[in-house]
Amino acid sequence: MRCDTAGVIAGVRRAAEAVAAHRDELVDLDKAIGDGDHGENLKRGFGFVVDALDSSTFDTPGAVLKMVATTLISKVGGASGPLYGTAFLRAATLAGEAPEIDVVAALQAALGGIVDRGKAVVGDKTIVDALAPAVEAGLGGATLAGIADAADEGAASTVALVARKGRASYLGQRSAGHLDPGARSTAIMLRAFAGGGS
Amino acid sequence: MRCDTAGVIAGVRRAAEAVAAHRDELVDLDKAIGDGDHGENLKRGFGFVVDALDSSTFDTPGAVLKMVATTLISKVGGASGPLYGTAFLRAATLAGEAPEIDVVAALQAALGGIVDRGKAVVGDKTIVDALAPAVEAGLGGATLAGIADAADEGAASTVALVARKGRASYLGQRSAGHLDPGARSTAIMLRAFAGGGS
Amino acid sequence: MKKIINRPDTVVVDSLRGLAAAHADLLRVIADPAQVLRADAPVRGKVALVSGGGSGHEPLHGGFVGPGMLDAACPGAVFTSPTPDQVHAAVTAVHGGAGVLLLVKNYTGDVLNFETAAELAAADGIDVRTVVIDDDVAVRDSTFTAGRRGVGGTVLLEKIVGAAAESGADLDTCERVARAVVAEVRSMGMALTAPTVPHVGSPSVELGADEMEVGIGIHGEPGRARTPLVGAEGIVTGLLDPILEDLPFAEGDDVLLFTNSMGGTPLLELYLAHGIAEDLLAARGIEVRRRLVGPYITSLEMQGVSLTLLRMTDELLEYWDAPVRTAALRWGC
Amino acid sequence: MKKIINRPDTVVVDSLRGLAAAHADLLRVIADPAQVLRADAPVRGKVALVSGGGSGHEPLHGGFVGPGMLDAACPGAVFTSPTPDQVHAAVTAVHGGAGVLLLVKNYTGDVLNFETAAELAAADGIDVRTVVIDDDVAVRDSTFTAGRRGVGGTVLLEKIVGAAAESGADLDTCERVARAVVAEVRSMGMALTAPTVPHVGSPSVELGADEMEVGIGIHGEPGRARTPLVGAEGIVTGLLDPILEDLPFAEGDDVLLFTNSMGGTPLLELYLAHGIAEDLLAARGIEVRRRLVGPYITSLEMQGVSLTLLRMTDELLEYWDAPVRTAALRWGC
Ligand SMILES: Nc1ncnc2c1ncn2[C@@H]1O[C@H](COP(=O)(O)OP(=O)(O)O)[C@@H](O)[C@H]1O
Ligand SMILES: Nc1ncnc2c1ncn2[C@@H]1O[C@H](COP(=O)(O)OP(=O)(O)O)[C@@H](O)[C@H]1O
Ligand SMILES: [Mg+2]
Ligand SMILES: [Mg+2]
Ligand SMILES: [Mg+2]
Ligand SMILES: [Mg+2]
Repeated sequence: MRCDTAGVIAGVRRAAEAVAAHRDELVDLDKAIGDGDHGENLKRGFGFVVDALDSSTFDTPGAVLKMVATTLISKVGGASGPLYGTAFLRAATLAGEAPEIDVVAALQAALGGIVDRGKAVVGDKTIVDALAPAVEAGLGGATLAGIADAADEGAASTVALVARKGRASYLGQRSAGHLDPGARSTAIMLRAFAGGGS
Repeated sequence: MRCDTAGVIAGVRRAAEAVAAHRDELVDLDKAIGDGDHGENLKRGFGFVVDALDSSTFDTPGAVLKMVATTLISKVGGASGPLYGTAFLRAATLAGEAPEIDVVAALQAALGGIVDRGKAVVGDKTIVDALAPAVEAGLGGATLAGIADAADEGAASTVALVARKGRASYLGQRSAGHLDPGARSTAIMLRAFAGGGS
Repeated sequence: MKKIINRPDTVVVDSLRGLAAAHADLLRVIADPAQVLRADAPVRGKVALVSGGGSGHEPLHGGFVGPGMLDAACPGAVFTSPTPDQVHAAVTAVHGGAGVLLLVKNYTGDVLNFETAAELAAADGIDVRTVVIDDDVAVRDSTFTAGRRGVGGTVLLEKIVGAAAESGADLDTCERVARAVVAEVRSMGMALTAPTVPHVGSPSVELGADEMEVGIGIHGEPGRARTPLVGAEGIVTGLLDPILEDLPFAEGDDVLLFTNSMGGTPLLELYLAHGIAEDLLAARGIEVRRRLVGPYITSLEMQGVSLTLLRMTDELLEYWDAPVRTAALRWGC
Repeated sequence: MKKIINRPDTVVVDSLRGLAAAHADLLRVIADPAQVLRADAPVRGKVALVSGGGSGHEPLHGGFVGPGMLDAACPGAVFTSPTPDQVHAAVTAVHGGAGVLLLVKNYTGDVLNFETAAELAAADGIDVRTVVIDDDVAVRDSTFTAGRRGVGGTVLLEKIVGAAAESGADLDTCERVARAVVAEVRSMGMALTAPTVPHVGSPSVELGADEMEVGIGIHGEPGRARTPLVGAEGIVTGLLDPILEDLPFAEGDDVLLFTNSMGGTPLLELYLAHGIAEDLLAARGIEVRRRLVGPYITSLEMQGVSLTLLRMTDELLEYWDAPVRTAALRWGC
């Protein structure tokens, strides 16, 4: 599955819209087991991404992804800012100057970045729980929609988990029974990137 | 109408009980147009008065009244502490060493003390609105119950008034429509002194 | 009622024990009748400053006891003026032979109780003067009321007169400086929420979710008006305009701007309000020479803010800058 | 939501403007990317201390910028760690040639963002070290969590390392002193109410009328347990016991006791809690050599209290007593 510059831009715009549309949901999820800023931080960060897309031109998927990476790193803050930023940065590095990216390879690189930074494994109730199965599905030949389905399922699986990374880990057993906000935002972005609703 | 030492002690004890029983009502009245402490302050002060009655003996009405005066002055605080304290002090001074007091004259002296200290006139929505008509009724020959009735009516008349003295005066027009806590506590004490319910 | 207390009726004395433990170098506490005394009082030959009032306004007044400020503070029950025996005992304890100045906030209860204490102290042969502070412009018709309340200006009064006394000024001078401050200081406050007095157990007023009380006093007592909640610009303008009109303050005036939290308002919001006030004053050509920002005269956990403006002369500036060492205000040492 | 603000998304920068106006002698503010810098930075030849974190904990960290404490503070959005560009810019601005020490509270977001900034600064050739503070004993199973949170100990850390840097200590020494503080400091907090983040608009957790949250963090994040509200004795004991057991603190230890308000708790209650803590320590034969009482690391308007205990050595005592001049802590000058 390959994607050109226009495709990446369109996908990022849809992700930005989806994040904005789900701001309150993400805030509520983060209020339950975190500090309630996840939706706001991501919305703010993607707002700056959209501003940059509106005001500049980008020649390659790598340029778009790099802009997204540096914008998220510098504007989101919190745990998810450097994590998502690193994810996009690894994808950008992989993309290089090429006119198209391999979507699954990019997702795999993104996952690698998140794991390097955050040291989380599957089952820790984090972004990784949504992104890892999505990558696996992609490697197994799934469509974009199939990848988004896998992320949704992965996110849903976090409800039962006890958090062992991030702010939610302070809750211990009390973190169980709640959807992880980061896993959810990953699923929302992948669904939006795939072009569907959420 | 004359009253001996035992009568004064019994009357003061009834007043103390009545103040304690009406603590919450007085607090609520003071919350509406003041700072909500009138019932608590009076209850505390009369608590010390009862302690003194329990632990010491008093030979004259004047001695009892002087003890009440100094106790209220030193333990009640707020506007009503020095006002009621001065009231009892003037009554005590009038009583001197005599074995009995003239109740109406004592009330008149008390009123004089409150006016000297607080400079309020009838219609200012204060203690004076209850005590002045009570004194007037007494001078006109009313019984203790009749004096208490007059104080009740005087207190009731404060509902319509705009406060011009004390904390409630800060409310301006908004003080109208509320019973004045100090007028009410005067009526309660006079009713209790008279020996009836309230 | 949610409070970190043992029992409502021991709150003040329990709190004073902690104050004493925290600041043994500055002050000592007498439990009964309650007084907070400067550790080295009486200071021989120095005019002694005594203030006090209901508790619940901390750090006022106990947090201002120490070199360069108060010699004694008399804490009453929460929101209740102290009693004459407290004030009389404090005056006696800190009198250093040069007379005593009582700084009293203008509330009927405070005035009456300090008045009684002053009579008692005068009977002991102590030269006692009283200055009543009444800086709250929210109270409009002072002739039809108990007069304006003493609010934020009290903090500035205690600091400035404290510096005068510390510098060796005599009682006449201290009294004159105090009256100068009272003449030149104006305040107004507002609240978003109401405080809960421990022995009352429920909030003093009911403020709706979208309401605020403008011109509120420091006891949660209602103010000029209950209005819909507006943004910070509107809030600050609504406090500053009446203050400016009242003295009035004019272009070219030098002022001290004191932005005070009523207790529950976070510093994040307080500094935000302060910034707006600075801008508004700059736009009017009024020069802010000194500023104080923080929770210094509070109303328990009430959320809200008050502004105080003091017109400064060189003399007041010098006293303001002089060293002060208390639990709540400290500089120069 | 009841707040004195203009708009939720400009709260931090609006507040920083007020901070700058109030304390121009101590600090200057850069709006974008947001930084609070010591007025005379960079101080040539001095190790520069940089801290930061989400806003809403004021006076932390901006109120601690000045001689004897921080060179720079990087305020993030409310309860959100600052971004690497802020920290990188601050490091660059205050670096005085003797290296930079980053003091970071242990939260995943803070650690990751400061880590990225440190990499950027190192790439510029600046010697940057990082010390992470994680003093919250409420977090028990640190291996199964993101580790203990940085809370009250942060204030003491910034004061003490600030004094070391001001005294001319080199980067190695500053780092060693910082690690010594981190090793010897423990904290725990509780709350009666939850804070409301401006851009969220409703309280972060729902606490019932008779409930309290014990072991709460400084973001209103839930703690060890939600329990029925108890009296002050029970509250203080419930915080102090886990702290004492943890290090552990023992009879004969010299300590600094820091009784901190989470923001909305009045000083009246705070001193009351402090007095209880002093008694409990005295009963255990632990000597309180220094104390700090006040709202120094807060969680917006959250009502609650935290206790911090630092075991003192002569070296730490000397640094604690050294002059400091910041908006929120000042003595000796
Ligand atoms: N170490 C980690 N690895 C991967 N994801 C993490 C890690 N720590 C936290 N997260 C994710 O970050 C999310 C929270 O993001 P956000 O609310 O922006 O950060 P903060 O907790 O700093 O407020 C969590 O829901 C979780 O999915
Ligand atoms: N100048 C005055 N003269 C007579 N009574 C007064 C005066 N000022 C106040 N009062 C009375 O005091 C009452 C309030 O007493 P209290 O609540 O104890 O005092 P505070 O207002 O100091 O809290 C008022 O209801 C009023 O009746
Ligand atoms: Mg969060
Ligand atoms: Mg009252
Ligand atoms: Mg009162
Ligand atoms: Mg956060």
